[in-house]
Amino acid sequence: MMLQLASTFSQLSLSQYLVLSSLLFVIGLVGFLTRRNLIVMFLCTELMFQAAAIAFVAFGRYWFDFSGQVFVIFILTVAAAEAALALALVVLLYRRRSTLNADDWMELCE
Amino acid sequence: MMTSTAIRIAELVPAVPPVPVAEVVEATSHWWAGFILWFPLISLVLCGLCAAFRVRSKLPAWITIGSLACSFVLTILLGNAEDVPERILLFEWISMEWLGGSFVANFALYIDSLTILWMSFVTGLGTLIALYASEYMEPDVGKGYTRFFSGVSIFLFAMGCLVMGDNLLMLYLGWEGVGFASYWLIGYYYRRPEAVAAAKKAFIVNRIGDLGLALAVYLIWATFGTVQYNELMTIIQSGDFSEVYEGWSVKAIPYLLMLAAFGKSAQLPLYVWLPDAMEGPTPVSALIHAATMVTAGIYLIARMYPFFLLEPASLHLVAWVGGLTALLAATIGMAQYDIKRIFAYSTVSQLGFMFLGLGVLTTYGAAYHVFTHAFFKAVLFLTAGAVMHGFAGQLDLRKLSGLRRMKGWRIVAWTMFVGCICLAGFPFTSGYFSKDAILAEAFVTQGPGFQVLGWLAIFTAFLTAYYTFRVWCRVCAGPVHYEPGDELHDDDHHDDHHDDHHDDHHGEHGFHPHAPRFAINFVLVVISVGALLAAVPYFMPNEVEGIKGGWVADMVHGSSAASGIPGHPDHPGSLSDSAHGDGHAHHGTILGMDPHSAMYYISGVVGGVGLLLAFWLHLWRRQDADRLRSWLLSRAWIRWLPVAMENKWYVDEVYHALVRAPLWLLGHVFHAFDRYIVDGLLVDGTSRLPRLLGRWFQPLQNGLLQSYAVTMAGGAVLIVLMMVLMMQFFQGGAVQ
Amino acid sequence: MSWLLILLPLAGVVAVVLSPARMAKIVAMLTTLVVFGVSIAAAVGFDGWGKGTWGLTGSFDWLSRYGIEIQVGADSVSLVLVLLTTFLMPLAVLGSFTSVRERLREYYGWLLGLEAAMLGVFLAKDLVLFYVCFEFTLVPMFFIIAIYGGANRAKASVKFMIYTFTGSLITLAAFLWLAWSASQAADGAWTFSIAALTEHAVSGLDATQQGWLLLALLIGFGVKVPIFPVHTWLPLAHTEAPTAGSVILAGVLLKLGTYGLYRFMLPMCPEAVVTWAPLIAVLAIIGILYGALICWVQTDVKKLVAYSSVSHLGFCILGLFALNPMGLEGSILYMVNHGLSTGALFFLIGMMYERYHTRDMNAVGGLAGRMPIWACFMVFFVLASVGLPGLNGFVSEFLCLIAAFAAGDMGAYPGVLGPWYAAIAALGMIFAAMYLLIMVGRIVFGPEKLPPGTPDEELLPQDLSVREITVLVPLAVFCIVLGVQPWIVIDGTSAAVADTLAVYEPILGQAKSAVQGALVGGAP
Amino acid sequence: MDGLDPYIACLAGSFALYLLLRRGPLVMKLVGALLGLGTMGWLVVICSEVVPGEVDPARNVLFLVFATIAISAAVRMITHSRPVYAALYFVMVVMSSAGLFLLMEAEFMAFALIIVYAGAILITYMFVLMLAQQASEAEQIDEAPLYDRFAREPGAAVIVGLILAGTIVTASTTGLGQLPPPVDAATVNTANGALLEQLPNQYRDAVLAADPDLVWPPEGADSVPPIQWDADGPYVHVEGRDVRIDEEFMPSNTQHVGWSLVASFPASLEVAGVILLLAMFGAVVLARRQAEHSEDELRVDAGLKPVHTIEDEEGGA
Repeated sequence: MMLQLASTFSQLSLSQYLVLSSLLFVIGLVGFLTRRNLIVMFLCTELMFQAAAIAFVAFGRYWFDFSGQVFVIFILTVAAAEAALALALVVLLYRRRSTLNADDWMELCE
Repeated sequence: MMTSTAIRIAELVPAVPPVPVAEVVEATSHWWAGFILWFPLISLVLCGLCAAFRVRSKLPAWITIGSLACSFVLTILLGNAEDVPERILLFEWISMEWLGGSFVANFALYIDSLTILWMSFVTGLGTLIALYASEYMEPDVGKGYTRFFSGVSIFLFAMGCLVMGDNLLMLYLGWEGVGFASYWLIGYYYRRPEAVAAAKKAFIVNRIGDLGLALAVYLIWATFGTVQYNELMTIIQSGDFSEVYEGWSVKAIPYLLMLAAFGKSAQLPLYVWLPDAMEGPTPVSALIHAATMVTAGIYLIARMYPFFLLEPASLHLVAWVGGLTALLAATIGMAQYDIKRIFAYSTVSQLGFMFLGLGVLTTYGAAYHVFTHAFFKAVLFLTAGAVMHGFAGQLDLRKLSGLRRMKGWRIVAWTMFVGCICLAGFPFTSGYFSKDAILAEAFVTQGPGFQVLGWLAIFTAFLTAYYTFRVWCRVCAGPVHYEPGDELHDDDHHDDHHDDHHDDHHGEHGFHPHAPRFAINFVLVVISVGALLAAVPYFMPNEVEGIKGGWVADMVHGSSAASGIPGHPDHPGSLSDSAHGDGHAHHGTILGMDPHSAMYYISGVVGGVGLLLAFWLHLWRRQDADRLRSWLLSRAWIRWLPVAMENKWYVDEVYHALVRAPLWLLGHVFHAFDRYIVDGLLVDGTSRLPRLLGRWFQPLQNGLLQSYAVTMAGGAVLIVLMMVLMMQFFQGGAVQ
Repeated sequence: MSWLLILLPLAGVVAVVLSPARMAKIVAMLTTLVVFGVSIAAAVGFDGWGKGTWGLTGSFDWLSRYGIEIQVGADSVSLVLVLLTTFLMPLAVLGSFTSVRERLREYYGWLLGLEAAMLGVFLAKDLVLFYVCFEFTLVPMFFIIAIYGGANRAKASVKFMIYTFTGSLITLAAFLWLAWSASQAADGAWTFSIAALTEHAVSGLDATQQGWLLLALLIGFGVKVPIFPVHTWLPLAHTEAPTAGSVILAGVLLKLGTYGLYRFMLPMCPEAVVTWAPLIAVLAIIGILYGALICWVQTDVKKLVAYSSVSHLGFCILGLFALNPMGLEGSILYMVNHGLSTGALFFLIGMMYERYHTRDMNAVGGLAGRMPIWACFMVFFVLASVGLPGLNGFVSEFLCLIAAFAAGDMGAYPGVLGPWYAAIAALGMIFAAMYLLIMVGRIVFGPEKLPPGTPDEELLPQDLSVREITVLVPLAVFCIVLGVQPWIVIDGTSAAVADTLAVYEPILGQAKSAVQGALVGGAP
Repeated sequence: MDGLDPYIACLAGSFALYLLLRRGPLVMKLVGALLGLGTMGWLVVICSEVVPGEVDPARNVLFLVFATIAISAAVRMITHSRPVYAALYFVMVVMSSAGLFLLMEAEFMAFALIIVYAGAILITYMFVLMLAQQASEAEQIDEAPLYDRFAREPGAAVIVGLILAGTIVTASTTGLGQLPPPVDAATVNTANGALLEQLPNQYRDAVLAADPDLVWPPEGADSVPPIQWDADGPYVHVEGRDVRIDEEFMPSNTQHVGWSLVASFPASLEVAGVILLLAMFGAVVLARRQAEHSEDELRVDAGLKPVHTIEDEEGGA
């Protein structure tokens, strides 16, 4: 018998979650590459984090290994830290140019 | 002293065990000889301290005079010591040994009679001239005074190393050292561009000679495996060297040494620096550029005489270069107006005589002429200096006259007279005997065209007498008349307020020449007496049998130059190949007489005629000189002669066009080449290749954040794809 | 002790970075002095003087799987260069007290880091440490030039970096190939020890392989030296670097190249060296004359001295490839002497620049009256550089030339050069006198000329301060000491040099002693 | 043809995404949306065809619902022209993934996600968005800025995404055959028991709840007796008899996570704390410097004298 787990978690379930995760990740990536708004770009990275988190949890569930969830905690940490710093930088940039358009920052060109 | 030096030294060397030579022949009884060198060095250090503490008195002069006097006394003491030659090790300098060879060049002294002869007049005249300079340089007290005397100290130290050194490297040290001292002192009035240029020229031209010396040292070491005199002479004696470098090195050595000697002693083609060197203070001209340093070339050849005897053709060249230089310089000297320059050209000319002497196989004659010349030329320069000092830098002989009759100037006038008759070779003066020793030998020794050379030399002697007395008659005799000069050595005075005695001869109303005071007069008298007495050694009996020429000949005989003394058993007698080895069998004659006795008459007459010509043209009927000059200038066929003479035969210009300008141009060409070809084309061109490559990818670097992101993500994704595909292909069994 | 020498400057970097900005120079000064003291102690305690042995060794495993064991140690030659480095560093720090005014901590930090790297190069006994330090010297120097340099510093620093880096990458390739080849020979056992690789290179490589090795080493080290066609980074870098940077660049960094040639090329590929030495010597001679003639037409004093390095180091190379004891000794002495005299010249030019803000000979001149002490030092070091006997430059130049002269089929030494090489190179002596005296004649002597815009009379710059004199006096003292007592270096390194040359004996044969055998007393 | 199915599905999905992203008529977007939904369905089919295993139908329905919401919200997030809406859609993604976490019995993470992500981080984003959009939205109140309305180079991005999606989807469907099978009950039980042994209080409560008379922990024993399993469930052999333990005392999911966090990753936990602290410092420093600067700029703009005078700077330079 299986205690504490309401249902089984087969390879099929895992693959479903993984496909979902990869789709979310790809959507996040495409969003990052296509949106010009700096903040939305960061949101897209958060989306990619989210996708990774789902994959982590799914694998953790598959193997009954809670490191997966622990890593999600770390993902949350990094996401929070990133949000704090990145948003501060965005604010900084916005003050200079009054725009959130990533294409307006071309000084790295040569 | 019947045996040659080399053999004597060989006896001192034990056959076994083979220990480094420096430790073998080491004399300790005269350890104090090193102080002949150390005293000038101490003086240099003390002068430096004076400069550091800003001493505003004549202290540096007295320090220098004192230490030079000590050196002189030590030299005399050393000369009286019996057991010369000897070697005294001071400290190790460059000393290397390895399997199969060694290079030893220590800071050691080699004392023989030639050394003593040279050092005695170097230190003696050095002391006296320093005393003279203590007054002469008076206006510069507190400014350049210490600089001047430290320069003198450096010079004496370097000259000591040159003369007393035990090996060629030591000689080289002194050689360059005197060159530097000369540079330092010529450029003493560093505010004047001419002085700086002259100093630079002197150093660089001398460097060309130094190159010869350096190459000679390399070659000597490579050939003989040593640079120490005693070992070299031993090897030459043994004759065991002919195979190295297929024999050509032994033939090449004398020519390289000659180049060095010609540079230092201002001979063709390297004499050009000496006249310009007169930009320095006059005591410097007297000490360095007349009496001592410029004779270093003579010393070098005398010291290395055995090398020259191995290649007789080199001595022909020495003789001819010396003779031609003498003539050329005399012709230029005739046409100059600046007293110091006239004396400078006469120095070049007299040095030419000395080389002639070396070339015609009389080291004795050359050395004797060096000795006498040191005195009388020093007197001449010092009197010129006194005049310059008193007349605010006036040196143009057309603007000075009748010094003899002016109060306070009599000593100057008559000491200059003494110098002039010696230089002119007037009978029974010192210059007469020393010059005759050379001239006669030119007729005695057989060599290519030596007869002609002899006659040329006699003609030069006539010119010498003429231009010497031209100066004296113009400056010292005749009616009193003078114009002040532009005060050469006081360039930096205008910003000084305390120089009160100086202001009065700058005054607009009336110029008062200020006559020399005690120190200058004293030194002038002492040296001119010395110049007269320099004839005395000629009459001293010879200690060595079979040679003539008195004390100086004895001194030369005790050294490696001994085989250049007529009458010495090793003297080749003749340099022409046919007569080689036959001794005096082909003794030349002049007008059917023995050359030596004939020369007394010829030379006396020539000197007298030249003197009379000078008196006629420049004292009794000065207008005739002007008339002669305008006559010469108005005749097209002869006009080039005086013009060329006055312009020093355009030698400087020729050098400029042939050497300096091409090199300068080459420098610019190289610079452009470096900048545009090496750096521009090759280096930057190479670096442009990656840049071109980069241009293909440049559109990616558009500065747009997201296009970088696309690239990056695309790259990463491709890598992932590749990995997955590889896993599928290589571990295909696991995939359904 | 070696570790201490390398780590102390690094500790100094930390200390400098942590200290307040105004204390940075003091901390840096103390650090460099302590390092100098330690190096003196190391030299005193070193027992390899006059012997070919290594001392001050130490090691730790890094990547033992690939035989990468960091080994340090010094033989007499490297210790001499260590001493030169540690001696110049305090002076460089002291010399930049007033010339560098901003980003002090960074500046002194880079200087100390540079010192650590340079000492690492000289103290390395294995290729990895050597190469890492060799490359790491570029980084601090790059920043020193790029941040504190002159007007054209950006170009200069980039060129310096890329040029030397490219060269040494080729050397790295050669090193790796050599290590690989050694591991093949030893059945897969890797080692990077210099001694082991040298042994392998001599015994395990044929002449062609040695030739390729030589070429790769020549490119890397030749750029650093620099040898003639690859020298163009040097004038630019020297000119644009700040004073202390130029001093270190000329004093030590160039010596990394010659040291590399001595340490690697000579012992590793003897057969190839014998084949190619004439060519390298020709390049050196071209460098001597070409550099000298270019110096002649310079108007920028600093550039002139920079080009003079090209010229001077030609003598050094010539001495190395004479392949005999005198040449090698002369070359080692030359490394030291060039560091002293050219370093001092850069200091002096820096001092002038600090006062008049120009280095143009046409704009400034006749400073002797205004700055007599400076003028004295200038003349002194110019003479040392020209090679006046009695000062240091002469001995080394002389030994290099005479060694090249005597090395040849007919000469006293077996060798591949000969009289003509030395005779033509010796022309460089004349040219050196020409360009340096022209420089002295214009900026030191002659009528006084100040650059336009120089402030009023009262504000005019003064003569050297006590601090500046303190910088110059030790250099001058060592110039004299090495001029009259060169045996300090010669005797100390003679055995090491003999060891280095031992591999050449089978190829070239022994020194001819025919003439020397006839020496006085029947000699050895 | 089987191996290529996932790729083709991804191609279709990518095309759908492209249609949604590009500027075009509404119809095409509708087509895209439908195509996308279809693709999702196809992918589910592919999964069930290719991957072995059973799924609980009820849970599967819930999964499909949450997954559809998540993906739709995500797509809407990257296509919506108003950043605020995008953020709100992201909240929706977070919510639905929390639901998915619940389906995977990761209750703690589900709620942590809602609290931290939706509650904290997203709110920060909203703040910044409002701060930043203020000025521009005052001018064009109902028009988003141009750069928000159009995707840039959707083609390239979608191609990149296509390759990635194809790769990962293929790997996560066909590639799972290489994985070991899922955990069996015994392993889970052992893990649960092992954790319970580490929790003394809970263990005691569990034992005493079954048999209040027992002396616990047993006297004279160095360690607590291990939990054993038989067909009826866990029991402990103590004082010569078996004591059954109620399953409600078995460690919960949250306890597992907590234990894992502090027992297996203590250092990482510390580092995470430091990262957060530094991020806070960083944000403060960045914001502070900017505030000073802008204050001066504002003053200069307003014609006032700046606090940090320009003369200072000139004097310094």
